[in-house]
Amino acid sequence: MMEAFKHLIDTLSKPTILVSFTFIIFFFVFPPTDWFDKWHRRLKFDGLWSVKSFWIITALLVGFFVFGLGDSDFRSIMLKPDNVPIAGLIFLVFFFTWLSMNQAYNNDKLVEAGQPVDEQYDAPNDKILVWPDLVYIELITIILFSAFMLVWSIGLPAPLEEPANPSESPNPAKAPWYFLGLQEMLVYFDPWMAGVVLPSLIIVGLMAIPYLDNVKEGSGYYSFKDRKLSIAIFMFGWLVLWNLLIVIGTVLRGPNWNFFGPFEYWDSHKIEALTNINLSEFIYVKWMSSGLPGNILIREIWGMVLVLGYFMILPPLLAKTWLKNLFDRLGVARYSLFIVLILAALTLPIKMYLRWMFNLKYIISIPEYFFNF
Amino acid sequence: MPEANKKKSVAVPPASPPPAALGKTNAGSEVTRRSFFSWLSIGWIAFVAATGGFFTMMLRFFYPNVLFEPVQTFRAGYPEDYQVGEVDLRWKGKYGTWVVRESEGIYALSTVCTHLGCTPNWLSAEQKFKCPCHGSGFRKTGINFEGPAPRPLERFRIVLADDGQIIVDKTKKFQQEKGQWVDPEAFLKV
Amino acid sequence: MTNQQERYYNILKLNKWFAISSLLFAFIWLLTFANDFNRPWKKYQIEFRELEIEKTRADIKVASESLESNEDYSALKSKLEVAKNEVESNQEEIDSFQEKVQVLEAELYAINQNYQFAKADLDVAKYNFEQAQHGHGDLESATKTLNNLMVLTGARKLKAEIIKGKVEEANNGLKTLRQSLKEANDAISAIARDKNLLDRKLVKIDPEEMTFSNKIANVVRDIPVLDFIDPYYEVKQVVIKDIEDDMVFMGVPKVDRCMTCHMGIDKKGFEDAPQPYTTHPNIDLYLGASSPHPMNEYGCTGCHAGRGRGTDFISSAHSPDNDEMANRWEKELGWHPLHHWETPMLPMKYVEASCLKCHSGSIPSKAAPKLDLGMTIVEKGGCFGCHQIDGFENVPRPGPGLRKIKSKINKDFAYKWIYEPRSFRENSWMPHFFKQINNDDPISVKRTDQEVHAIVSYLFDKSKSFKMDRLPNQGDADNGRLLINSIGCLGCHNIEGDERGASLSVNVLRREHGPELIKLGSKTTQRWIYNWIRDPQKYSSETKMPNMRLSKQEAADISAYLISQNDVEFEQNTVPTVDENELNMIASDLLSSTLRQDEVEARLNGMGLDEKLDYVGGKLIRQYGCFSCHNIDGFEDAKPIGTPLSTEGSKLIAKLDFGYFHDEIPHTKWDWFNLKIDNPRIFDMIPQEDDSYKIKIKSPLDKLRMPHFGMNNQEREATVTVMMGLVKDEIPPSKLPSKTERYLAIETGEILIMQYNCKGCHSIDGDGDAIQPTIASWLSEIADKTTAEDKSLVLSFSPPMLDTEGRKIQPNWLFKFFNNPTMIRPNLQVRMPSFEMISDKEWNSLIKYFQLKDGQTIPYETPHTIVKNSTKYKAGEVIQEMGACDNCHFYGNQKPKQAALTWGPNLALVKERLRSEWLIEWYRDPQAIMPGTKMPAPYIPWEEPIDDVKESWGKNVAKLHSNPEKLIEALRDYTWGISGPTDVSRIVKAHLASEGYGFVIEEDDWGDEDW
Amino acid sequence: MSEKKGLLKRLAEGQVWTSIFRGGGVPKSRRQRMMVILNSVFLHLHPVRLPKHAVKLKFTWCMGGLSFFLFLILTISGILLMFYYRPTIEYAYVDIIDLAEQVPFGIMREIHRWGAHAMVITVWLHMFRVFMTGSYKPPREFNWAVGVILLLLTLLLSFTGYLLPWDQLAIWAITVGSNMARATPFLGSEGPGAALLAIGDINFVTMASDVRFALIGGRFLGEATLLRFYVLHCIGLPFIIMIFMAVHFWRIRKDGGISTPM
Repeated sequence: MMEAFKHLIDTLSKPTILVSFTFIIFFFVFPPTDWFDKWHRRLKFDGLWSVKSFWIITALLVGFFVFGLGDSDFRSIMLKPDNVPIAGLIFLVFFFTWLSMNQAYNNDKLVEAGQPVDEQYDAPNDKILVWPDLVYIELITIILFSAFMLVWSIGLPAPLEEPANPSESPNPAKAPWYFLGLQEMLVYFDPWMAGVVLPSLIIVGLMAIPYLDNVKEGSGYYSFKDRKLSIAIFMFGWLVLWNLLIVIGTVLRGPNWNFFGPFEYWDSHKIEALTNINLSEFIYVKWMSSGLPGNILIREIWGMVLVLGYFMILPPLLAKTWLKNLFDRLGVARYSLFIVLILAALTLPIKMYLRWMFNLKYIISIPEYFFNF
Repeated sequence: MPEANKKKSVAVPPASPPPAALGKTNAGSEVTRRSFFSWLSIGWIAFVAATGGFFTMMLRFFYPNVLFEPVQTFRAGYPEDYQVGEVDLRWKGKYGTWVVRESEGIYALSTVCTHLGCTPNWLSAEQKFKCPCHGSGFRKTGINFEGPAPRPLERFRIVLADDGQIIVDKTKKFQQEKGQWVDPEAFLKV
Repeated sequence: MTNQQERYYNILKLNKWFAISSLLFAFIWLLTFANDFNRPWKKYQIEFRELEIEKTRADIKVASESLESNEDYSALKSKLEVAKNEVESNQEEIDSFQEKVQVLEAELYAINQNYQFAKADLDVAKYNFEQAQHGHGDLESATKTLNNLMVLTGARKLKAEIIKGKVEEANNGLKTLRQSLKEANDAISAIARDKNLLDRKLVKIDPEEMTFSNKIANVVRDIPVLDFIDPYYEVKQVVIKDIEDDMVFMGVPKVDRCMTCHMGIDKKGFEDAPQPYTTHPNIDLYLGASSPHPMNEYGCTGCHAGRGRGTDFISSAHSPDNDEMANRWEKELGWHPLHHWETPMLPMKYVEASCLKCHSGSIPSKAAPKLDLGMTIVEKGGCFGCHQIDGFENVPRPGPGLRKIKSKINKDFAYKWIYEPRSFRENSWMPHFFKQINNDDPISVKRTDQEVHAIVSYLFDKSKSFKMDRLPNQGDADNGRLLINSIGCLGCHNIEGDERGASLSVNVLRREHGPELIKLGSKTTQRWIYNWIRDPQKYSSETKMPNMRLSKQEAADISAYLISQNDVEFEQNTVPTVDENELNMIASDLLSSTLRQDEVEARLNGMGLDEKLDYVGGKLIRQYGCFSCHNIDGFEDAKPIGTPLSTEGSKLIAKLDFGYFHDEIPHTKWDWFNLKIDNPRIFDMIPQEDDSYKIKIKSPLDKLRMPHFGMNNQEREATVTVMMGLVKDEIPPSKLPSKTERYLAIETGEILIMQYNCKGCHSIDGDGDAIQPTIASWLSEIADKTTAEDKSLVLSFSPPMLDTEGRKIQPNWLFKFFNNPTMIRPNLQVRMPSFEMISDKEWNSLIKYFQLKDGQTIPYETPHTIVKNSTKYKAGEVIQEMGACDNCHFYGNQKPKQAALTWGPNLALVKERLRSEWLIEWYRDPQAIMPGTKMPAPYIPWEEPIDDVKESWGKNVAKLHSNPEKLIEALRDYTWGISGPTDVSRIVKAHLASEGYGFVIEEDDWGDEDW
Repeated sequence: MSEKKGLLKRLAEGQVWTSIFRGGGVPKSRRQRMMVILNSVFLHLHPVRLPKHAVKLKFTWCMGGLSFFLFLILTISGILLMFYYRPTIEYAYVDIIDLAEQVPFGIMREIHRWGAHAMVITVWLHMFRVFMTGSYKPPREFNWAVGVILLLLTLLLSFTGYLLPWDQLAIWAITVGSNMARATPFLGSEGPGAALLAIGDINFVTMASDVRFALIGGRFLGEATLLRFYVLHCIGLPFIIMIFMAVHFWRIRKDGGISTPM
């Protein structure tokens, strides 16, 4: 029974299943549009942010961890000193997501009812003096937090492995946990994308948020209804593309960067078939049965057309059709930036599925110039 | 206080009214405007250039003129020193490299097994590299054909120096499964 | 009017100032970049590049000229043309082949990929199968998948192989069509390889030969800021992890950048280039990749010292060889000594010092002759007696023991000798303590006169008596002279009072192993000499003088000769009288170091004159350290009095007191050492403007007391070289010569050989045989001048060369011989002395030395056996007969046929003395083993027709005829079988007495008819 | 009791006290409560008055404040660690061992390491909170951008510190991380387009001249890398992050304090 459950979890946490499940369910949990919102309510996902749900989910999470820690494989992964913050992160992210969404839904209800939001106050009469209230709670927070840090430090010794040995790499060699999302992307992208371009886009994208999100409402208080689209997109990036990938990269990736379930032994002999091929091979070898052309440009023209089309033709097309409203609201400049960022972010799930479904390695493959996409 | 007063008393406004602020032209005469504009632009151009100099210096500072890294390239003698068809073991211990001479040319194989990093042995009778740890076998070309090794041995960059000696550069590796063995530097034609 | 804009300055003016200051700032930045870019070493690299281009061009010219004149080359060229045409005519066929290959390869690519993928899946299936068997997963389905994939993979592999075969076939077709072209091309590139390499090199370094884009790159790569990417001009360095620079209490890996400017140092072909581009003068020994000291592993400053990290002439701490060089450097290069760096570069004249760091056990005398000389001087001069030097712990004291001095000399001689040894014997190693710069003023002289009296008095008082035998007769001085010249005394002694000549060498010093044997008439008595040479051990058990096994008559003759000369001038020197007052002063000075004044007086009053003399003498012997070189009773355990020198080369220069001479000599360690040895007392002095000196205020006992050895410039340089080599550098074992058994044996052996002066008589590996010139002059006396000029003849009368001794001699015989030398070469007058003081252990070390040096690792071997009635033995008999070995060699007590001049060793000795393998080697080519030997290679008739051989050499030789090696073995076996008495000394003596050597024989000794 | 009270009071009204704490005494009146904030260089970071939700933990989560507090903890513990840690490949690792084995309160290392991890999390959560309350909206757009830079700097600080123990965990994490820099387009030796930056036979972007080299000070991770990361970790990045923090705090105040519903 226990074994079967563990096996089930192992199976469910396979990237294909886990990620697909998340993708499907995600926009019903955080509906970006009214249509999704309709289903959101119909599927009772709005109940997620109630106090009762909080306790249930917390109990499930705690239960899972308590159950998991009984398993030696799970324990050896989760209790690795540097992985402990991730366990904390899982709880904290859930807690604060719930906390913010709970307040947002409450405020939404208040707005709907024509009442002021929770944070609303009557300036300047409702203002309070900083001394002593704020200073005092800050002091108390600092004291408690310092105490917490000391406990953590006493309870968990910092890791120190063997002395550095440049000729003996551990398997797997992992980056610090907060970069494991990027490392996970390496499975689907070349380093120049996963390590340079995408991180840069993340920084640029984050900095661009205030300029892209020109909805006036929802400033200074928790709310969801008026900011559905921006919150859904942000949540997708933050929860799925960032935190989920970190968890996968840390907990579910073992020797040779092979996938291992949380209750699975990290067997360094495990083999995964590397049967990936490039788009150009699909076209020239599989379909046309002629060899690969010697000329790089001819060889990769299809991929280039595809990628250029994705980034150059799709945006105006979408602006005319699907995203007409958005385009009207944002204007050309904002829309262009927005759509490029979104499309870039979407390349990750797209490439994931191309890999899973067609064993596609690269759309454009020019290893001669280190240019693989 | 007295100082401030003094300043005030000296502060006689110039004959022609000065422009209001840096970088913005005032509605003055054409002559003033032009001279102002050119001095200011020269100033800014020179200032930007100088600041550029500073940042260039900072950048250049990060690239030292000599490196103290262990040598990763070594001279492996002349192509004639190697017998056609033989696996040469003389650089195995010192540089972790097998040099193999074929009739067409020479290549340098890494002595690190692609399974778990042990050092295989060359068995000339069987014409194969055999790893003592887990029994992986590699052909003379470095291609794996038995045992658990997941991929062929790596090859190092191998080129000819000015004086005709072979130079093996371990910083650059070529992996067969990535199709890198066709690289001209992975195989020295003789 | 109020200032509405609240302004003070005119903004236009500020703009102007802003522009000016910014321009200035930008300009200064340019200067900063220029300053960083302008490095002192760049101009050398630029110049060297031009040199290299020039050289490469010249080399190319030579190479292409030789190619042009090479007939094969032109033939190949036309062959290539033919091949090209042939290939062109087959173009259509080639095209069709290529098309075919292309199609096939495309197919192969796809099929191969399929195969690879199936195989990858198979691997996974295998893993899953194993996992299933281990209990993880469904075994049944895993097995099924595995089996399916196995079939699939096999099928695909087969398919791929078929296509591969086709591709190969097509490719072979192509190859055949192009075969001739490829062959021609290969042949041409093989023949023109050197030139092609040179061409390629030139293209890389010569901008004129570069393509346009490379020309641009050539400029761009070295412009400021971008010059980090791949500069042509760059700081070059070697890092040597295990040789460390001393950073006080810790080491830092050595980094040498010398080759940044000395760019040609490890490249052959720049031998004649000017500095700093010159090739290292000994690139096969140093720097070369295959030399024992490759540049990458040893660097430069490990030997040359200096500041290896320096990239500038001054900052790398160059040191000039002399003043002239220093002046030139100052003028041309702005040189000045680099302060704040303890190890400046060694001047070239001292550079051999560094060899000592690693090779102290066994000085490579050929590579470091000066250091070798210096070490010999340190040993002969006895520096190690007063100054502790590592490695000299077991070397015996260099001066004669003085325990029985009374019987040897009288007090007058002793006084005069101690006062001024060189006045009696010009090149004595006994140094001068008196009449030195700090004690030759009248007051000091008055004092030192009495000091010497006291020392002599002490020595004679302590002296034991020596019971001497009577002389049998007066002796024949003339015969004595001949004996000295012939029996080997001159291997260790000089007798003529010769000048050493312009250039001193270790070999010259070997003949100063013992004292010069002149003017003994002024020194001692004939009786003492007689007794001494008869048995040196009897007089002094510590002496290094061996026993020559002289007969009574011989000893009498020699002593008669030695006593016959005296030094009238020296004898006429007067000895001042004993002055008790002066003695009292000296004694009270000595006493007051431990006693109060009243106690001193009391003690003095209680002593008689002799007591005072003895007391003062004893104290002064301690003060001057006489016991360091001489064995004197009462000083057996005295400690050395001088500064220990074991790490003198690493001494901080601040610890050397330049006194008032800091402006007189360069501020370097070597100049200080040199001056100190040249004039040991100089630092007591204050130099005056007129080149005279005034003395510092010092009490007599505080004055500097190191004695003066009277060394010439060459000796001083050699000695300073040793001192600069006595450093405390820690050398890792990886950089030291590996301490193999052979190395250690050679090290020990060489010390013994030096200690007992073996090379005074013997030559080993081209070094030694110091006695040879005197043998020549002796020959010219007993024969004639032409005889003395015949090198091989001189060689045959010289002590044997010991080059292959280890391979040659059976160790047991050698050991027996060492303990009891017997006659081997009957014609020799030179005798192997009996070294009675050498212990068995030392003899063993020497035997081991010879054996291991020759690669003879085992001391005991199965003896060679022969069968007397075998074909081989019988053949050998014929060969020796035809070779007439008995012309020169004794067969037991059977005398050789020819005159004594050509006599060789008794062949009855062969069996017990020689190793059979060596004998073969020797018979094959004696000249290869002992160049210049009189021994001819035995004639072996293997090239003659078999019938002739059968006829004139008999059937046994004919049987072995085809194999020269067997014939030589035959001779060896016969020789092995020769028996008889081995000691033929009586016969020889009688023969020489009656017939002499027979020097008159001028014709070919070997009789033409036999050969 | 009265004696004691009097003493405290006298102290609080004495010259020394009042010279240090302007105003002196326990702030009671509204004016005093305002002055105590205005008069303190540290408390002056805060405004005098606030909307009431700004003191509600439910609203602020206190993540910004904790991030800053963690920065202070990390600065202090980091400075202390510097007394025992030598950034050389000979000593780095053994010094870390000694922190655990013999240095008094070697727990400083744990505080520093876990503090660093905690700070990464608090900064993320701070950003999350700011996003969820829409506090990046005008006029706070620029301060949000500054915040993103602070987030980046926090990650870089943590990343550079990760190498310093010089153990297997450290060098391989940094190897994996820094290898990505090698793939920077045009500027990394294995980045797309780098091969195009060449004239003739000279390649301008090589292992010894690309961005990764500038970061790790060599072609391979080694002594120079350790020193570079140490300097960046202890001086370079803290210097930069403090500048941005100053701007961040300044702009909070200038942009109208904590965000409020319009």
